[in-house]
Amino acid sequence: MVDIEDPTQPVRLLTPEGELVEDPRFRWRGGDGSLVEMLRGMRRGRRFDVEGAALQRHGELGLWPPLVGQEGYQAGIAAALNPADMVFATYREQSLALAMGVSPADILALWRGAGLSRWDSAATRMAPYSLIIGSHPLHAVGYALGVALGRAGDGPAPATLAVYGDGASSQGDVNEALVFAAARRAPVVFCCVNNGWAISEPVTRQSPIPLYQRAHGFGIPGIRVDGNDPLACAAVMDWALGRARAGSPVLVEALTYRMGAHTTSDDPGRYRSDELTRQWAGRDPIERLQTHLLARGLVDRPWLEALDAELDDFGAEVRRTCRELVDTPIERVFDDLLVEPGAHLAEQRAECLDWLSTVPGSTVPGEEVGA
Amino acid sequence: MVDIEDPTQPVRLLTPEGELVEDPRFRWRGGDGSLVEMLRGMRRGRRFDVEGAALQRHGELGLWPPLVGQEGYQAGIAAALNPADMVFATYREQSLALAMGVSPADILALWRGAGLSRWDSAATRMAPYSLIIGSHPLHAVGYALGVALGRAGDGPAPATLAVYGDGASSQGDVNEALVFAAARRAPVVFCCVNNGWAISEPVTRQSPIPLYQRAHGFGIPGIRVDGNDPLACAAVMDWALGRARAGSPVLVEALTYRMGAHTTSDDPGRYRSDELTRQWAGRDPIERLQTHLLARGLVDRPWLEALDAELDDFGAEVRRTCRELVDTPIERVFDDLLVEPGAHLAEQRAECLDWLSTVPGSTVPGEEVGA
Amino acid sequence: MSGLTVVKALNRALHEAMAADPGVLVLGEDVGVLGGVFRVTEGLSEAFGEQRVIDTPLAESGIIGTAIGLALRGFRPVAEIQFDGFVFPGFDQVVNQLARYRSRTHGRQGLPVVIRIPFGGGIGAAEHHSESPEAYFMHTPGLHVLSCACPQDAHWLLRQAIACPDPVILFEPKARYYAKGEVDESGPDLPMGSARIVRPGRDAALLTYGPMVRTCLDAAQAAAGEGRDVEVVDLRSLAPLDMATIRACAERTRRVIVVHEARLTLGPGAELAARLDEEMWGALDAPVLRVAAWDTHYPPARTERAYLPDAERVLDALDRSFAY
Amino acid sequence: MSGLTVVKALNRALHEAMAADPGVLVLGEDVGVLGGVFRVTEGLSEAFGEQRVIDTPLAESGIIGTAIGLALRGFRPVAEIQFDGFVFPGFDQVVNQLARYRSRTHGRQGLPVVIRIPFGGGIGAAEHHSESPEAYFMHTPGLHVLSCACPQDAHWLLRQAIACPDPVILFEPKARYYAKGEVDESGPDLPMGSARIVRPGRDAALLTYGPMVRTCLDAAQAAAGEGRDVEVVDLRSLAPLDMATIRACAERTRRVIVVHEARLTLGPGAELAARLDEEMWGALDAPVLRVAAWDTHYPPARTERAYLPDAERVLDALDRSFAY
Ligand SMILES: Cc1ncc(C[n+]2csc(CCOP(=O)(O)OP(=O)(O)O)c2C)c(N)n1
Ligand SMILES: Cc1ncc(C[n+]2csc(CCOP(=O)(O)OP(=O)(O)O)c2C)c(N)n1
Ligand SMILES: [Mg+2]
Ligand SMILES: [Mg+2]
Repeated sequence: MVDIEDPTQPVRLLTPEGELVEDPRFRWRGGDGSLVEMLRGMRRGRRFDVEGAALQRHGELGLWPPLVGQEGYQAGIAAALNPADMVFATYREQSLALAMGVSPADILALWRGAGLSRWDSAATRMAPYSLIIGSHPLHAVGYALGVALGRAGDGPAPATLAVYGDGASSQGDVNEALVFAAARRAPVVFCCVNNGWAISEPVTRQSPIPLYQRAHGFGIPGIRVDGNDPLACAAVMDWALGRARAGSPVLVEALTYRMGAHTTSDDPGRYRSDELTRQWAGRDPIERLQTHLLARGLVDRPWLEALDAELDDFGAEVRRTCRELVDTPIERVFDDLLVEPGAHLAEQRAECLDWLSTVPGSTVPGEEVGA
Repeated sequence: MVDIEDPTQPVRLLTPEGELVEDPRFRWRGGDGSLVEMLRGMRRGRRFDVEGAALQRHGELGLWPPLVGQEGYQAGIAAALNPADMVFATYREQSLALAMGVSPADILALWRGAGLSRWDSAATRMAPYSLIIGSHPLHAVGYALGVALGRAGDGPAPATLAVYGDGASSQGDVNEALVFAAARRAPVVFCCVNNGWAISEPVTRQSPIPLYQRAHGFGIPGIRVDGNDPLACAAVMDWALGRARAGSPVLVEALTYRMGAHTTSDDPGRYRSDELTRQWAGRDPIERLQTHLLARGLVDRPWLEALDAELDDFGAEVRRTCRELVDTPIERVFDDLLVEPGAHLAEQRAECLDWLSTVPGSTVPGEEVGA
Repeated sequence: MSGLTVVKALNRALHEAMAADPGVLVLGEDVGVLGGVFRVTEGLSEAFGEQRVIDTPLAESGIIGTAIGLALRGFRPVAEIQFDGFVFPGFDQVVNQLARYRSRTHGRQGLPVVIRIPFGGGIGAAEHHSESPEAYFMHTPGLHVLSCACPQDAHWLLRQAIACPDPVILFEPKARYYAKGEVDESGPDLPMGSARIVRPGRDAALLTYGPMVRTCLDAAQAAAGEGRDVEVVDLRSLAPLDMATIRACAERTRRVIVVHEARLTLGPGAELAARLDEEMWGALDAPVLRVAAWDTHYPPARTERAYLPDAERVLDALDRSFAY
Repeated sequence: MSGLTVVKALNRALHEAMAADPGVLVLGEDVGVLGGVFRVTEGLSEAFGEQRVIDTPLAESGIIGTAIGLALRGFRPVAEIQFDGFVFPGFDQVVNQLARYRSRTHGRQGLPVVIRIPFGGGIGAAEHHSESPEAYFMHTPGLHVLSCACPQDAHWLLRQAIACPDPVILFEPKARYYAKGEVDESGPDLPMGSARIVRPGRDAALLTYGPMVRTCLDAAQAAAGEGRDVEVVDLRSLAPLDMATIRACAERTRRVIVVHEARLTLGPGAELAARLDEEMWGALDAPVLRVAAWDTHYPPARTERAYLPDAERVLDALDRSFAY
C-alpha cells in the first residue's frame, strides 16, 4: 500500500514544464473539458487580480491583496467541490470566490470600503471573509459538525473546507479547530495555503517543519500537494473532500508562493530577495497548464486569443462595476446590527441621519446595494 | 540507534510490582539515596493530600484538588530538576510544589481563600498558579526564551518546565506555546500530565491519539512515560531537561490516573466507573517504589514506621498551620494592584476601610502574611 | 411549576426548548453526562443524546467558534462557559465574530447563539471563579446581554434567548442558583429582557440586576424601617437597556442608585449615570450614585465580603443621596 | 529634535530605551526586518539584532503570553499588536494574566510589559483595522492605559511606559501617525500620563485623547469664531484618570463634553460623566455630554466619515451644552 502521507515529495501530476507525471497515490480523473475550464478559471482569477491592483493604484480601492501565483490550488479546489460543499476561505482566494459565483462587484466593494461581505454565502457556498487571521476554521468545523448532525437531511452530506495561510497556522484558534475536528470527527478539510510568507515573515518563523505534519499531531492525516499544480490540487482535494464527506477530517498543505506583495500597502523589497521570486516564477500554475493544453492540442492559439478577448471584456466589466459601486449607506450600521436593536439605537440612528443632513457635502444615504 | 519516540510502550523502569525493567532508551542514573528520597517525597505529598481533603471536609478549605495517584511523575520531576530550573505547573502538582520548597501554609492559604499565590516564586522556582487552564505554558516559553537570551548570564543556563493536563492540551494557548517554542527553539520542557480526565471528560474527548504525538506536529520530539513510575519519570525528565538546557524543546506525556475526584466539589461517580479506578490502583506509584525498596533492603519496616511517625507530625503541623492562617486583609487588593495606582484607588481604599470599620463584625484588617 | 431553584428553572427551559426544536443544541465543558458543574444541563444528555448535548474539548474559543459554525448550518446552539472568568479565552470569537456576523453580511446572516455564563461572587470560590464581566459585553455592539435574578426570569429569559435570532449572553448569578421560586412556564408577554420593578417605591430607586437584586431588596426593606420607600428595579437586560422603564422610575423617585458586582470604573452604573445625568438634567434631586465592586481584582475568597457591595453600602449610598 | 512624526518619535523612544537598557526587547508580527507595518520599529533589528527584536509567529495570545514570561525573567518587553482589532485573540492573556500578576503574587511580582496598539479609524482601512478598544482595558484593573496625540507625547509616554514597573497599554492614533511636531527628548517632568491642557479656555471644556485631540482643537477654533472660549484637554492617561486636572477644568468651565472614537455605551465618556455628575453636583451648568462613535460596528471605510465624531458634532454638542 502506498503511504499517502509520504513526506518526501508534494503530490504533483503536472510539472512546471507542463508535462504529466505519475504519482503513486493520486490520479487526475477529470475530463479534458475540465482542464480547459481550470485554465479559464485561473486566467480569469489572474485578470481580476491585475484589475484589482490597477484599481487600487488609481485610488478606486483602498487595498488589494494580490493572488498572482496562487491560482493553481484555487482552480483545483473549484474543480473538486460539489455544489453543496461549503467553503470558509481567506481574502486571497479571490479566484476561488469568482469560480464559486461570488460577483466581482461584491469583492470589489469590500476592498473599496463600499461594503463588507455582501454576497449571499448560502447561495455561493462561500462564507464571509474574516480578517481576524485564523478565526474562521473554527466556524468551518462547527458548520461541518452541523452537517454531520444531519439537520438538513437532504441529499448527500456536503463537505466543509477551511482555507487558511501558513501564518494563520500559528493561531490558537486554528489549532483548536484541529482539536475539535479530530475529537468529534468533523467532515471537514483543512487546506493550509503555504505561500511562504505571512507579510514579511517567512514560514520558517512559524514552524521548523512542513505544515502538513501539523495535522499528524492531532490525529488527522496531512498531505502536501504542489499548490501550483492545478491537476494535483484537484485530485488531492477530490480525495480529501470525499474523505470528509465520509466522515473524516483531513489536512492538505498546498505549497505555493506569494509572487506579489502581501497587499498593495506592502513593499516586499524590504524583506525578501527577488531571487526566490524568480525561481517560483518558473513554476507558475497558469503557464504549466497552458503549455500542457497547447501541447496536447486541447487549446490552440485562436482559442487563447478568444480567451484574451473575453478577459479584456471581463476586465472592462470589472472596472465599470467598480466605478458604479454605491457605498453602503451609514444607516446600515444600525439596521444590520440586530433584528431588535432597541430604542437607544433608534435614537442614535435618527441623530446620525439628522447630523448628516446638516453637514454640507456629507454622504447622502445612497442606494441600497447587495442585500 | 534506538528510536526515542517509539510509541509502542511508555518508558518504564519500575513495574507496578516493584521490579526493575530495562528500557532500551533510558536508564536510572540516580543513587539509591535518591530513590529513598523519592519515596519520602511521594509519601509526604500523599499525606499532604489526605490532610488537605480532610481540612476541606471540615470546612477549613474552600476547595481541594486531590493528587492521589499522581505522586510518581511529580517525584520524578523533583529528582531531575536543577536548582536554577524554573517550573510552571498546575494546582495538582502540590507534591512537586512541596518538594520545591513551597510551604504548606502558602498552598493551604490558596485553597482556603486566605491568599492567592503567596510564595516566592523566584526563590522556590515554582511559578504562581494560573487557574485559567492552559494559560501558563506560554509564560514558561517566554521565560525560557528569556533564559536563552542569557540576560542572567551566570552559571549554566537553567531549563524551564511547563506542566499541564490532558484537558489543557486542547487550549489554543497551549498550542501557541508549542508553536513559539518550536519556532524559536526555546529551552523548555512541556510535561503533559495525562491523568485520563478533565473533570468529567475522558481524554478521548480531547484527542483521538496519544498526546505525546501532539508535539510531533510542531516539530518537537514527544515521548510518553509511565507517569506512575518515578524512576522512569526521573530518567526521562533528566534527559528532557538536559536537552532543553542544550537548547531544544521537548514534550513528555506522563501517563497517569486521577484516582480521586477532580476537586472536592466533584462527584466522579456521575461519570466514570470504579472499575477503571480499581485497575489503576494496582499501578500506584508509591506502592511500587516502596515494594522495590523493601525488596532491595534499602528501606525496612522500622524505617517505614519512622516515616509514618514523621508524616504524622507533618500532618499535625499541616492542620495547625491551616488553623493559624490569617486572611489577606482587604486593603491588599489595593496595595498589590499597581506600584502607582493613582488617587482614585486611594480614595476607594479609604472608603473601603471606612465602610468596614462601621460594619459590626466585619473583617478587621488582619495581620500581614506571606509577603 | 412551584418551588424551582434557578438551576432547575434553567434546566427546565433547556429541556423544553430542546424538545420543541430539534435545532437546539447544548455544548460546553462537562455539560453531558455530568450535567455541568452546576447541573444546569442535567438529564439533557440522557433525554436528547450525545449528538445534541456536546461535551467539547477544553477550549472556550473552540466552543464559541464552533457554535458560530453550527448556527451558520441552521442550528441554535446554547453554549455554556463553565465560570465567568473563563470566557476570556473565547472573547475574540465573541467580539470579532459572533457580535459582527449580521453586520458583516449586511444583515443576511444572523447568529442565534446563546452563551450562558454563571457569574458573580459570594460563593467562596478560587481566582477567576467570581467575576462579573458583563460590562465588556455591554460595550460590544451586536449582542443582547441579559441577566436573571430569580427562577421565573431564569426560565423566561433563557427561553427568550434561545428564540432570539441574534446572539444573547445570559449571565446567571451563581450566588442565587439555589434560590427557589415559582415558575410560570408561559413567561410574561414582554419584549425580551424588559426591566422589572421588583419592589415599587417613591423616594429613591435602586437599579440593579443578577445577584445584587436580593441585596437591594434587603437594603430597601431596611430603609423602609427608616421610613424611606425605596424602589428596586431588576434591569434584566443590560443591552439594550430598557430606558423607558428606567427613566420613568427616575422621574418618579428623583434619586437613583445603581448597584452591581461589576467594578466601578466603566461598570454598567457608569452608563446609567451618564445617560440619566443627561436625559434627566434638573429632574433629579441627587446625582446618580454607584455602589459597585472596587476597581481592583477580586480578593481571595475569605475576604470577598469586604469586596462585594452589601446592604450596608447600599444604605450608606441612600443616606448620601438623601443628603443632597 | 524638531519636526518628527509620531511614528518617528515612537521609533526614537524605542531606540533610546533599547540603547539604555539591554533588558528592553521588542516583539510582535513583522517588527523585525520590515520594521512593523507602520515602521515604528524600523531600524531596531539592525541596531540591536534579531535576539532583541523578535519577529514572532502570527499569534497575539502567544505574543502577550511570552512577553509575560520574558518579564518574569527580568526583561522589559515591548509588544506590538499590529492593529487594534487584533488584540482580542490575546485579550485573555491581558485580562487574566498580565493585569493580575502583581495581585496574584501579593505584590511580589510586577510585570513591566508594554503593549503598543495602533488604534482608531479615519484611515480608510478594512474591517478590524479601525477599532478603539480602550474602554475594555480601562475596565480592567492592574493596567495603565495611555494614549498619545502628538510626537512629543508619543516619545514621552513610550519612554515612561517602558520605565513603568507595571503593564502599560499604549494606544497610538493611526490617523495622527504622520503628524509632525517638536520632540524634547527629556520629556516633561510629570507623573506618567498626567492630563494636558492643550488649549486653555473659560467657557466650556472638551475632554479627549488620541486622534480626537485634533478634531477638538478644530472645533474649539471654530467655536472661538462664535465667541466661545473652549478648553481642550488631552487626557493622555485613561487609567488612571487624572481627576485633579479634570475636576479643576470642570470647575473653571462648568460645561464639559467628552469626545472619543470609542463607542458611546460604556466608552470612556460614561465614566467621566458618572464621576463628574457625582463629584461636581450643582457645580456644572449643563450635563456632561458625550460625542462618540455610534453603538454599532465600524462601517465600511467609505462610510467612516459618517461614523466618526467630527468637529461639527462637537460644535453641535457645544450648542446643546450652552442651551442649558
Ligand atoms: C489576528 C490578526 N493578526 C494579525 C493580522 C494582520 N495580518 C493580516 S494578513 C497577515 C499575514 C497572514 O499570513 P498567512 O496566514 O500566511 O496568509 P497570506 O497573507 O500569506 O495569504 C497578518 C499578520 C490580522 N489580520 N489578524
Ligand atoms: C479556561 C478554563 N476553562 C475551564 C476551566 C474549568 N476547569 C478547571 S480544571 C478543568 C479540567 C482540567 O483538566 P486537565 O487539564 O486534564 O487537568 P486535571 O484537572 O486533570 O489535572 C476545567 C475544565 C478553567 N479553570 N479554566
Ligand atoms: Mg502566507
Ligand atoms: Mg487531566
